[in-house]
Amino acid sequence: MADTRERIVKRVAKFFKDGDLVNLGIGMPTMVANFIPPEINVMLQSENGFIGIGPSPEPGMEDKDTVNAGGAFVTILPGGACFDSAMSFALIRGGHVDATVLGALEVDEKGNLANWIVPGKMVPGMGGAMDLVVGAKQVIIAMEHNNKNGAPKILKNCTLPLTALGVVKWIVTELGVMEMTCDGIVLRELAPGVTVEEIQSKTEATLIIPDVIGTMED
Amino acid sequence: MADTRERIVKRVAKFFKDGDLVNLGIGMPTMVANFIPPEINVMLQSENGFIGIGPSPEPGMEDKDTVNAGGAFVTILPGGACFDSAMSFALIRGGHVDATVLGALEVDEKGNLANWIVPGKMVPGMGGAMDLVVGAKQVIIAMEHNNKNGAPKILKNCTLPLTALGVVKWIVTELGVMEMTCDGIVLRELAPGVTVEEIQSKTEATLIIPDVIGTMED
Amino acid sequence: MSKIKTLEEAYAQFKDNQVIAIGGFLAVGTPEALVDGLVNSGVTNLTIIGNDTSYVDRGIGRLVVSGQAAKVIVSHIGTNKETGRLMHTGELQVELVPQGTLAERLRAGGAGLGGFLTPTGVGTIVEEGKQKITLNGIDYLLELPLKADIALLKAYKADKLGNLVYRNATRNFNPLMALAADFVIVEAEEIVEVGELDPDAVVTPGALVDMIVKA
Amino acid sequence: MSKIKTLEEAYAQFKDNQVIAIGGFLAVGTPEALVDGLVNSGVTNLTIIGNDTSYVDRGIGRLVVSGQAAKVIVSHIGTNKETGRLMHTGELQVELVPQGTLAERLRAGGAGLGGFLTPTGVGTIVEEGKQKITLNGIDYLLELPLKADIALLKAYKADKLGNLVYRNATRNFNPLMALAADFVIVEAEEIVEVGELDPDAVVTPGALVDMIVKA
Repeated sequence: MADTRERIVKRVAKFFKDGDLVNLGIGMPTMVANFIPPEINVMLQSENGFIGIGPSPEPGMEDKDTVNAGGAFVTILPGGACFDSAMSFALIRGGHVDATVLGALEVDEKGNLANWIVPGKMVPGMGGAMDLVVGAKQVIIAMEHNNKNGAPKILKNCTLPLTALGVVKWIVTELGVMEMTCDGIVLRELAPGVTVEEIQSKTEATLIIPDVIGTMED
Repeated sequence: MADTRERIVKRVAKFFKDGDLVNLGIGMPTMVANFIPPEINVMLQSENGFIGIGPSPEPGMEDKDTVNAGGAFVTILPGGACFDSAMSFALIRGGHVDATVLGALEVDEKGNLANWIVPGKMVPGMGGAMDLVVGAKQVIIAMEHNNKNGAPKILKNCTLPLTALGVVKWIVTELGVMEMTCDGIVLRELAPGVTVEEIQSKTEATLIIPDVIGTMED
Repeated sequence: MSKIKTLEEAYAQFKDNQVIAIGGFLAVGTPEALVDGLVNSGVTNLTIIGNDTSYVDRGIGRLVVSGQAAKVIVSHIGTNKETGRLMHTGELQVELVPQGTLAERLRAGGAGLGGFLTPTGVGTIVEEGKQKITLNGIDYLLELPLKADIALLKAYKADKLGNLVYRNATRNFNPLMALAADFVIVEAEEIVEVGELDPDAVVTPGALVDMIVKA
Repeated sequence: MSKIKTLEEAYAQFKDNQVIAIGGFLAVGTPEALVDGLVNSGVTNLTIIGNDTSYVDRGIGRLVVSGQAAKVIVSHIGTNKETGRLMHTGELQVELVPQGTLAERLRAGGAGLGGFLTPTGVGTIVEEGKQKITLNGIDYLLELPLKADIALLKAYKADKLGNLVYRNATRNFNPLMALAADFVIVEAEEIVEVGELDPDAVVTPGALVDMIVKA
């Protein structure tokens, strides 16, 4: 399980370019920060109000005023900048965030995303997710390929209430890397040992299989 | 002429209450600052981006970064606050400015105001005037009662392109003080030596004459 | 007239049925002493505007638990189980608003705007009951301004005129609520003399602040 | 990759037909060295967005006098007689926008909003050609976002990541243009090391800035 998640977040971290401003969602996406290549400078935004998320503080060094959007204690790096929620979402909605990484409950062939509500079961609220996926230049979904019951999460059509229409660009799971295109979902990379047949069998949507498929490096 | 203007701005200064945030227009309205009673604390906003306009600097002490909305060198008082133009007009449009004092080309019985353009002659642009008169809690017009040709400026209907509809609350001229009400323009004060007949003869709009008319103190 | 007041003077502002905007994000940047007073006041049928309902024992969450909130307008309730429970029993009305839209609605309310067009929420249940406007082929929702009777803010430093600076992640919704409320009460960690704050570093001008209490 | 560039590298960004937003209010807070470069570049048919056309010999006014501006989108032209003259001869297109609306249009452009409703301009010639929307009995104009290809900003201090602070009245439209332009060039009076600016005092985050030149 830990390996699965580590494989996913390591791959996600390779999407970033030097100078990118990136917003990482709560949970697995937050772990991406640990694998950003040291040779590039990526700034991390915390939508509760700053740019420049640094490492977690040492135990006992927590600062009550310095948390990320999940409420976890963090630090602010030198060169950071603080702002209010309107500015934070001006950055997000205005297309100034180069990439956002989020989990998903469901994604479909049209790039639709459902990741905020399971009616009658889980109604946490959308927080900043709806703005993030509409505003960020690239929406990268980092998730396990299937749900706890083994059912596909990459569907022909989402069944849960949507977070947004047609916003997903990349899907990274432990099985491979998929790119959303006008024609549908293209399989770009397979994890070592995973076959086209296996990933398709675990996916409800029909994957488009190009001539060349890369290997999702470990 | 100087006496006329001084009479007007001295009277205008009496409208303010302790703690008021006030925006003074260019020209005669700017002079109001010199007559604010010392026992009250009035903050002056400069819509180019700060609160806390202080006195003009001593000659040689001008600061290139510190001007009012007319481009004149000013100072910023201790306790001042600087902001961008969006915040400046959030304060203005949002009703956080207690009073604005502006000149006028024409005012009419419905509180309509024309003070920004004379088609074919003078097209300076509205600057911040349209926002100020729509947003400020009280719009106080400080002007000479008649124009250079002796023609009335307080009309039944404005003839020039409007700055805004129905926004004027008070009109202060060298002849008297008038209040805009639902019923029309009520004469509240007369300058010493001015009669009801005189001020009405110099006004196209029909003034409403209450039982008690105060004296516009000198 | 001094804006610096006792907590009791601040608490005297609370009344039943008020719309109260409370700063903070998961209770970071929430004025807890003012929330204490609100809880102890026992005023009821409140509408609370904030980013989230935080935790059962911190910030806005306490007003959910106490039953004083009849309605919350927030972006997130997942960290406070009591909010979800009371929503399901019908005892609490919950209006969920995307976080960026919530920030912008408060800003619009404070800036005298009649509303704004946002692409956020198009094609989702957020668009229910809202006017949709299409410009240049792009769909937008017309979102409306939010205002409050009272704002309760947390500042790092306030000068005696009410100029405010915030620290790190505590700023969040506080400056927007300063614009959007008729009456603004600030709980400051430190109150300094006029002139001690650099005018360029002030985030909320004192003209927006009615009362200051010491945290 | 360093954002700190020479003036020549900055000037190389200028091309015919660009929409260029230039900070400043009556040329206070205008990056004059960048305007020098724009004038000397000879690029033409520009649309210039700014508060005003300042004076014939300062700031945006110089681009009016040089004839490089085909259009200006501003709130005021009264301090530059050449603007009025060229407008009357038809050589210069002038779009006059109320100052608060201009600020908000730039902010909307930079914040991904599709427009906003403002009461400013209702009942005046400003409403010509615009959609009017009535909500709760109040008329509003639907005003649309403004964006620029390039923003030319003046800052007091920039750190090497492009975080900016402004001084006194120079801030004005600069932070809004930083949001509203595809490419942002800053002329800073002083360039400092990363870490020298207090994160709470930064007004424009470096993430918005592409190039920094020394004033």
